[in-house]
Amino acid sequence: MNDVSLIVKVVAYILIVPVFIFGSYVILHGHLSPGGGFAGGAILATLVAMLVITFRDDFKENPHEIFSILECIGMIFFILLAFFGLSSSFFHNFLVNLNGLFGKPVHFGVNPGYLNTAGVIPLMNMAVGIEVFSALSLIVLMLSMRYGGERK
Amino acid sequence: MIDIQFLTVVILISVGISTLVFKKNIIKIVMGIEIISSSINLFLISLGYREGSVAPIFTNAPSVKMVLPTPQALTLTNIVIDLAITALMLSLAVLIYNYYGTLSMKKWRLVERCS
Amino acid sequence: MKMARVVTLALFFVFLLITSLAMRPFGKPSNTGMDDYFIQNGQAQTGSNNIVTSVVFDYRGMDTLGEATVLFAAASGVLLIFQRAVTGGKHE
Amino acid sequence: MEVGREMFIIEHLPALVIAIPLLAAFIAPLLKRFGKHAVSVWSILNLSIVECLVIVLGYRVIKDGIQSYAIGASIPSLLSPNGLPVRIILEVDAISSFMGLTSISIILLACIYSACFMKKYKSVERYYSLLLLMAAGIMGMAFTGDMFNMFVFLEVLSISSAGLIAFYAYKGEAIEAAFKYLVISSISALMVLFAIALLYGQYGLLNIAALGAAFRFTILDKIALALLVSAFVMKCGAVPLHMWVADAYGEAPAPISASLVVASQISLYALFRICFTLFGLLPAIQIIAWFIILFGLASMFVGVTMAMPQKDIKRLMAYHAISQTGYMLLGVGVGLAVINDINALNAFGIAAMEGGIFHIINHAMYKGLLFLVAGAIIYRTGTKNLNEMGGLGNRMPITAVLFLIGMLSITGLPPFNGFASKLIIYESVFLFNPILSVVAMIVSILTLASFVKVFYSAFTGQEQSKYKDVKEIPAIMLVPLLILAFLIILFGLFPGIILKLLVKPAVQALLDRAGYIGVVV
Repeated sequence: MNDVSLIVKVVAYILIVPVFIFGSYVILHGHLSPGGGFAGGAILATLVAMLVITFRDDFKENPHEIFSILECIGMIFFILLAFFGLSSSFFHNFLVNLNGLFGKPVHFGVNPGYLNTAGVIPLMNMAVGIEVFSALSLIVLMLSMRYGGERK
Repeated sequence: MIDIQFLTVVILISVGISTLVFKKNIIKIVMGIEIISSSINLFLISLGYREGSVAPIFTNAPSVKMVLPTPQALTLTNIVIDLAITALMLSLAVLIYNYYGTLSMKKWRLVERCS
Repeated sequence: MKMARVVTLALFFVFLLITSLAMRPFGKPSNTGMDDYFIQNGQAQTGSNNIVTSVVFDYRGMDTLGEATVLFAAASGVLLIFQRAVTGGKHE
Repeated sequence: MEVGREMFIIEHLPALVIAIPLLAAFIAPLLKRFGKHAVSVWSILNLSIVECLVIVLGYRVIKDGIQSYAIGASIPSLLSPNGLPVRIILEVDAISSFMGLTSISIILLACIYSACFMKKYKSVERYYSLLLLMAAGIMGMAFTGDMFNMFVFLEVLSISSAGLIAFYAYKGEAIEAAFKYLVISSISALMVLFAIALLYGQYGLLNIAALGAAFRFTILDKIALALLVSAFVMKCGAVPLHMWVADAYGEAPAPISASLVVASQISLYALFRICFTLFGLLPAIQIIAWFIILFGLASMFVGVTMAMPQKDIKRLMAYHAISQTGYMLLGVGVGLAVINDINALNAFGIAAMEGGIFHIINHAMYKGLLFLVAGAIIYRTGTKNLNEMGGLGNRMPITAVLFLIGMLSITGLPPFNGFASKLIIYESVFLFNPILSVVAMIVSILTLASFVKVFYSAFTGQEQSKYKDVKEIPAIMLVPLLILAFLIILFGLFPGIILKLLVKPAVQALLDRAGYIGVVV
């Protein structure tokens, strides 16, 4: 139907890795540089949109199952992080300034930005990144994989 | 003198509402709602600006005088909400085209028929 | 009928124009107590350099939870609609 | 350790009530591999847990005043670190726990009902997940004390109910109804957001109580008030923009119509919160009160007159939902109109508000019952058109009796709960302005007329050949109907208890503006 030429397919293969790295960089550095879970998740979703367009005929059936499970896992991880803070209050940042995982204390003022800071926020960024990535690719898949519903 | 930012917001909102009022095509209605929501995002961001300040990110920041962070957080939330609304509306538009063959609202069956 | 819509739209435009006239000047926010608190204590309390992310995820975490659920609801809505549209809804 | 765990849950109650439906909604789609009915059992279980938590929360609110909870603070009661409410604060007073209790009970009954109603369809995990998200959105809107948070939960509610309205996606009408609903919801949400931006631009605050304290009644506040009132009136289905109500309730599955009634009423609560707490002392509140009264009157009248010629049973009930919303707007609008002079307020203002708010819970119950009964008819006969039904009375006797209870209660006849709240509204509104009360009575009579038509065309009359083998609806679907009918009769026979227990503290909480603001500022 849409004869996607070989060049497009090869370029698509090449592009997968840089876009993935850039997307996860934006997600993981949400607390240091602009961006975060939402922007990074959207970047990764463009990856899926590109793959759907180029390899549309090779899909035997619509792979939305994997994305709906991934979406639920992302959201459950996010709300469980909020529940873990219940020792003091619902959305409490229980990892900050404890020198554990992401616990390095940060003082007021300009600093070059250390990755191991900001307690729960990087974990929440990852959870939201997974959720946004799978929600957007689910929507892209649903809108693009035409089912050919009967026309009245 | 009137601030050019708030004037642009007002013009964009009225453009968005006029597309909603006058257009019959579904995709144009979705575009109208998108215009209104982007103009409200512009309004939120322009409320948060402080003269001579930089973005509120302390990594290698040129100065410590910073812009207000809350409007940016509100705009972040609003952008994702409008993404969700547009996604749902466009998928409804796909199905409406599927059943009625046209995207214009003239052929809708749910008009108030008291027959 | 079209004239009535144009008139109401013009009224709404004037109604909005008043907001842009009456709003405070562009670059000078009036009470910034809350935002200065975020800028001063953002790094110490939440540890993140990006104050907007600390506001989004820590100070106003419920908004982001609500927003992620909005996206989850949209994706579920789209999935629900296309599944029903495909299977034709016969009592399968 | 037992007391520790007990106090632990009690201390985090307001946040748990919103978080548990969300967690359940995210887990629901994963239960597909545990069998076909795992999802419905899971959602019924979670909704009943939330119902118990809301009851405990309501008890605590009535016992020792407003409960507040700062989300994310090191101690839940650390509301404003340096005099300014920095975090999102959940503030639960009597009116929000009243609305929360009403909404969660109706959604729980709708979920029990849809466990059997949805058995025919294959993959319905996402349906239950969206229903739980609707519950979470309503709880969030009821309990939050933050303007922007209320906007976000309004969006969660709108998008999940839009997805549910389009459930019968193989029919073109349901897609239209969902599209219309989504356009109206997103426009009203954008107007709410524009008003929040106006208020934030001036005061730099987002908390309702802090905004209420920092008010200077500038021209921008009046514009923000106008935008907020029009947005929430649009969302609760009152007249000027009620076109979406008939389509949305008519085309959605029956349990969803019942929960949509409650979803519109939570926008009514938001309207009252805006008018009483945020803009309580504004001198222009009289004009707004008169607008609300006129919207109420128009909704009453237009709702009933549009319901007369309807052929589709659910569209007819949808129009009656519009007209009943008019009663609530009339009741509380009268209370708002006389909020400033104390003697008029004590004479009839508080009584009018009690009638309006008592009508909210009554309407939620009998409208829920009527929609579920309509769903039962459609479940058995498969048709929504009144002309094709006939003589179902002797085939489905229990459903007929239940429909009769709902019908008599919506028209406000003595032994049922509709009468209790409508009588209070008639008396108090008559003292304020006799014409309003006369219109309210006429509308009740017209409601009776249109429902008699429904009863005769659906349950009595000559029998249709097609529906010879129609049986009674299964037991699981009957349980919520019987519970609703029992509650209707209970509230009808003993209105005093419900008034004293639930409605009077709610009205006091709504009028007690200083108490609500004092918690935070």
